[in-house]
Amino acid sequence: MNPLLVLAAEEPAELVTSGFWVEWAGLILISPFVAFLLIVFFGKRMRYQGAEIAIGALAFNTVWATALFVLNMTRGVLYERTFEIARIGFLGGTRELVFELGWMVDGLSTMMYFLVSFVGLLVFIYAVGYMEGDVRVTWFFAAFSLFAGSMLVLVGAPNLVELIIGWEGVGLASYLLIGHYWEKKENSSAGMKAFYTNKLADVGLILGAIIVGVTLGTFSFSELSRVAAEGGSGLQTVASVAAALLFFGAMGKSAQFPLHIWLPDAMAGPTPVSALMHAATMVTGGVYLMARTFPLYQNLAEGVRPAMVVIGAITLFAVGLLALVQDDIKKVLAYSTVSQLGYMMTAVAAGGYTAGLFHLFTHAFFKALLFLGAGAVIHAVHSNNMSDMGGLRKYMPTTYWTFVVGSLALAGIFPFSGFWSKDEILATVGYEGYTFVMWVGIGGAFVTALYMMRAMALTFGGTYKGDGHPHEAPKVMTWPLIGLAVPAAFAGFLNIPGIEWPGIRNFTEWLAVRVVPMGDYHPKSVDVGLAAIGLGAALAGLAVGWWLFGRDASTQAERDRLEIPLLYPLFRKKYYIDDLALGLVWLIKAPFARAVLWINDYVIDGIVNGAGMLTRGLARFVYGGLDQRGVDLVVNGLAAATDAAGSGVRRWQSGRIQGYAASFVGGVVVLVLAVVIFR
Amino acid sequence: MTFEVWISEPVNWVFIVVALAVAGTAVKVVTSQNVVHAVLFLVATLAGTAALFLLLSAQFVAWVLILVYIGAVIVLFLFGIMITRAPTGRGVGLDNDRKGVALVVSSALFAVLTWASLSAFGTAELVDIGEGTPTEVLGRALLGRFVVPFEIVGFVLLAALIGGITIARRDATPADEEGRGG
Amino acid sequence: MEWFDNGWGLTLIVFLPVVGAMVLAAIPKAKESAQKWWALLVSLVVFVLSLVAVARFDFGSAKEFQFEANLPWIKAIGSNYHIGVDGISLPLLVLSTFMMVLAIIYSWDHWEEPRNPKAFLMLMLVLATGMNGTFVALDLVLFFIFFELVLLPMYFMIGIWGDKQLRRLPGFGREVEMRLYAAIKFFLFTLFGSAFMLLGFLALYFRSGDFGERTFDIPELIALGSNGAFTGTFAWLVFGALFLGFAVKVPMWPLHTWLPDAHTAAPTVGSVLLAAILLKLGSYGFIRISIPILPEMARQWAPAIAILAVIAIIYGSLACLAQTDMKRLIAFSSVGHMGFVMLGIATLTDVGLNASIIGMVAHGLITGLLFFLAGSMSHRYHTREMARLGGNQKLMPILGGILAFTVMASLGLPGLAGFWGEFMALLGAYQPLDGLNLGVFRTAMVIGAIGTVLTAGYMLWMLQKVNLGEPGEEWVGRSFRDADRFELTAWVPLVILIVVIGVYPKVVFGATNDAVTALIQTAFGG
Amino acid sequence: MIINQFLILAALLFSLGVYGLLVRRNAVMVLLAVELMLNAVNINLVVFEAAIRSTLAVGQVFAIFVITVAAAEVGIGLAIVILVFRNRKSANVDELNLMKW
Repeated sequence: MNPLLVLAAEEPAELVTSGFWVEWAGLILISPFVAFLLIVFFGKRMRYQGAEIAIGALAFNTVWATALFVLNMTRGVLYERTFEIARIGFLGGTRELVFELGWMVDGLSTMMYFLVSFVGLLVFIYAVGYMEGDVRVTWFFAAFSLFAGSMLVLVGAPNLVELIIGWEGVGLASYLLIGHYWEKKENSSAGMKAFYTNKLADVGLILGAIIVGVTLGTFSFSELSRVAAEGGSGLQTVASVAAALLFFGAMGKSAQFPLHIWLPDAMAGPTPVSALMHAATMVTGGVYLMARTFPLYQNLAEGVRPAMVVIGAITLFAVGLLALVQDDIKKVLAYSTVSQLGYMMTAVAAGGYTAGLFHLFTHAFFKALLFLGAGAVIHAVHSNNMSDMGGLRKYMPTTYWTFVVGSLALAGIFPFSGFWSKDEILATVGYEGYTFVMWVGIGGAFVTALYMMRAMALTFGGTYKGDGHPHEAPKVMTWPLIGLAVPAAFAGFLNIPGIEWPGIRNFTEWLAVRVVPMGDYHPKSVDVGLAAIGLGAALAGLAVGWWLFGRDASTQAERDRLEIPLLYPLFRKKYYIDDLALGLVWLIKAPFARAVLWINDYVIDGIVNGAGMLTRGLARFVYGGLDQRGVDLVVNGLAAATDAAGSGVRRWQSGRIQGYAASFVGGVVVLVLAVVIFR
Repeated sequence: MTFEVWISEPVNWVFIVVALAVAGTAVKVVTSQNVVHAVLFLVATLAGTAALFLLLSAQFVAWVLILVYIGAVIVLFLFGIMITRAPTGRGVGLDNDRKGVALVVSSALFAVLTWASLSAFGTAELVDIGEGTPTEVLGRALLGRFVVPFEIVGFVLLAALIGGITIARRDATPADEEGRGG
Repeated sequence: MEWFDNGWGLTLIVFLPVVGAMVLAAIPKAKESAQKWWALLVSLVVFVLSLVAVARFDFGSAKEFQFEANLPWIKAIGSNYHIGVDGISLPLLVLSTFMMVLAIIYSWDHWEEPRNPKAFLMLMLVLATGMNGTFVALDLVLFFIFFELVLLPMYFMIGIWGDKQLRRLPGFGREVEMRLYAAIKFFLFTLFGSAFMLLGFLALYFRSGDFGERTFDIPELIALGSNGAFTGTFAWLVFGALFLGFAVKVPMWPLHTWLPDAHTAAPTVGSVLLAAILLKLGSYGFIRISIPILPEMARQWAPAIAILAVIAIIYGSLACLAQTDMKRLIAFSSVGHMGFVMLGIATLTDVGLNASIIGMVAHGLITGLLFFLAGSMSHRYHTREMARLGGNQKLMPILGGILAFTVMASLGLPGLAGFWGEFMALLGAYQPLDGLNLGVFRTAMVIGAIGTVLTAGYMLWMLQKVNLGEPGEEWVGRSFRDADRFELTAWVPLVILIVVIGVYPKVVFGATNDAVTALIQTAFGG
Repeated sequence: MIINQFLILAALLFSLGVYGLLVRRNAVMVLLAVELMLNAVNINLVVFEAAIRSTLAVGQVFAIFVITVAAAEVGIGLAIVILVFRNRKSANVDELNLMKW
């Protein structure tokens, strides 16, 4: 057993540090990989083309993860098991660097195990319906299993190296699944864009890991936490560098501004992929990493935290605005995801370990729910565009109601889960002294509510504008929606400040089960004033949204195209406040949001593309100009010189034997003379 | 030994005559523009060489030279000339146009060789040549101490014989068959 | 097994192939399958022998040479027939024998024109002797002979069975047939380098006379070198000479230009062996000879090597991005990958050297497999132009799948073999040997890490061009044979090994670590 | 008699042989020149034997060997010349430039 665990003995006797469930927990890391292999080799021959294997593996994982989750709820679990995979000499053999694989079970990873397994299971079941008749169902489930496995490795990793393996594994799965329809070039390009952006960020992760590994002599999170908790004297500088690099890595995976650009494009993948990977789990990997290495930021690298908060704040607000002008429903949700990741990152960066993770937890449910709902709609109308939807409320009641639950949760409406988690973030950020950022967060809540209202209104409200007759999704798709709607609605009650549920403690305490205390802030009671402001912002967003898009079905389409000049005089006549609001909305929506979108598409994307083009150009220059002409010219020049010399000598090489014989005899004479003379 | 002493020995008069003949005919061997003449001059050169061997009391080698070379090899050459239809008349360009180079090289070689001989042996005399080597000694040497090289040389001759036949044999080609048929 | 341990085992591993080649010469030309079976049998026996070597290897003392033989050979110059393996050469030896088996299986019914299996197999077996011999040689003369022996078969492979395409090259007045150009370029480049290398060897030999008997023996020279025998300008020049010899073979920027041509022009099996084994001879030479014998000079040269290595990483990647020819792209990728290997060596730490060895093994497996795949594809499509390819995944799902896997391995995906070499080379560069310039190495680390992004860039770009999308017009309606049984027999073991090493790198480090640590301690005093 | 009188004569013959070797176009003539050179060698061998008088008459024995090998050489040489002549319709060595790249 890990001696470090002694440190965590604040809760004596209760803590589960051994036993079947934790000692064999590694199985849940392995089972999806086994499923992957089975599907690849046998999937095609099976009734559901391999989906049953994937679902079986995830069901197994869900059972196991739930068991761990319940154990953690009631008593807390803390366990770590590693197997050495390499041991190499270091610093001339005076030290050793040990590489290990294994798994850890503590509050944080238990929560993640549960989240990945449970949401994953529902999404997998949903996908059976969604992917029916797809070109490669088998491969889809294989790659999806690969993702689930990699994600579990990521969250179960007891050290940075294993985390990197899982990290890039999910990146690979993301690449494969975004480019699932690789016959079309834009899809495979979207996959590549995701991979490149993440790979760029991984430079930070890998270098950060290297610095940690070299400095501490181990990659273990427990050791890192312990050293950080002790204050690691003299390590501040190196810790700050490492922390900044690790954060850069997290920015890529968790789509933080300005590295968020890949996520909207990633919607090219099938919708279940977007739901599980690009909303609920994979993109939270960066937040998870920040949480896992939280003591480093909390105790050693305080210097980088303000920068992290600022980036998180920009992400949550500026990127969230973009959702307002999207027609593709999945892109609305994608920008929304980026924005919510910004909340989580801001919270963790500001010191709100619990707050950020709580939002991660609730967000996983409601965002997966929203994506699956959007998927059901897309499945019904065969289009991603909201301009082809409308009025679906009456055709698809289950989808509609669950979508509403998800939207309200996302918007942060009391008493849905998003309200509680967002409120805790705002409270924590405010408490840590980032008052401005707190207000940005409140503004973000407003925007969130606004675009969700718009999405709901354009999709379900009004009249149907597409072709054919939409119909409710099959049961295999609606059941997972309901399964997600329940936690999306009620998960927030798990962590109401000041309320202790009998027997199971609350979320804050579950997450506090780590080898060292996190020392983060969690509010002791609900700050009613702040909660009211947050809720008000969200409600305002909803109201504005309703007023703009939902109010009148007939003019909805025009207004969404923002024919502001026509509307503007009308508003001024009615309410001056309305005029002001509309001006604000216009300001936000037309010049500002579009400018942000423009910056997004032209400047940031432009820089990426430009860098790509520049690289291509540079590559062409290096290859064509330097390599083929320069270096090769020297080489070929040498060859040519030799050639010329050869041509000169060649006259001697007449091919006539007698010429050779003459040279030979002459040579003998010369040699004899030489010997004689120089003797 | 002075020149006077040397010239006073009658055997050296004989040498001078033979040597002049050998050298003269050898020059003709490499300069004659008539192929058959060149071969016949070589016969003369070889005969002169045989005479020199007799001067040195190497009777057996001398006779071998005459028998093998003049008797067999020269005949072979004549056959070769006839088969290859080498130009037998005069002035048909039997030599190439690099005589100058060849002359320089061979003169230089001659100079070097002569200089080497002179500086190595000076005026060392051949003393007591006597009756020469009896054939018995040669026979014992060949079949005693040198029996293995002797056998190998025999084998080489055999191989050359077979090789010569194989190389020079005309394989029956389709064209030949045709020619014969027609 | 007494006989195995006292030198016969390694001797058989080295010389059995060439004996096999002689026997092969006696098999009539018409009996093709007999030739193939014989070649396969010989290579399999050699491979099994190398596995026996692994089984009997005492990993507890991996730093010592085992299965040694040391017999007088050329007495006049004190050169001995001294062979043996330690933890550093063992993985490379096994890699070499293993790849040879796969190459022979693959070539079973993949013969390039002009078809002549007998000659080709004979060359391959001779090549095997050269490669195995280089890895076990512990005498500079012996090393040099094996090192050069490798050249000949490869020269003929490229020159005879290579790419017959005509190309106009800068500096040439007329169009050149690629195989001739490449073969000659390969030969000349390597010979140029090894001429200097030989000079270096001779210089060491003569200088060793100052400290006793003159010797070519590597362990003895190492002992001398670590006691500071070779210093000053002399040693600097010797290191430079050895550097030239090995750097050409690696190849390091800017001595790499033979590589893309040779790899591209070579027949498939030739490219595979070239990439998988031949390139390693150079980096192995650095580890076995240059560093331990001339440690002080290694310290002086290390920053330069590191700089060249990162230039190679970036440069190779950029060059790859500009390629239109798939095989050439893979060839250029070797420049970058070997850059990581050299970066690891340049750090002069145990981490770095371990990284370079696992990098060599991984590059051998991965790039070897990539060349197999590229060869099979150009065999079927009769083109290597990426602009014309596309949709390969659709036309040949199994082959395409393996290609995608290999591409992922090649770009250093964690959990596959390629990751460890890159990761640990960077790790070594963060903390190089004491006294080396930290600034240079840490900059190298950052640039190298950015290089991994570029690597991903061109690899995925290639995958997209070749594997994804719809098949081009010209392939529509044509049916292609997916990977056949010979190809799969050759590839699947590689795939499995790539995963195994990726997940459990101890299969390599277990052998190398002790040896590397001991090497560093002897050379730099711990 | 002194040794050198024979040696210089042999040197002369050898040089003449070399000259012939270099200038003759016809392959048969070249072989003829080679015979001249071999003959010069034979003279040397016999003279040295006469000078040192070895018990085994080594010089003469080797002269005989040389004569024998020369005979074999002529046989093979002429066979080759005939073969070449048959294939190229010429026995001129300066037209045989296969060694030229």
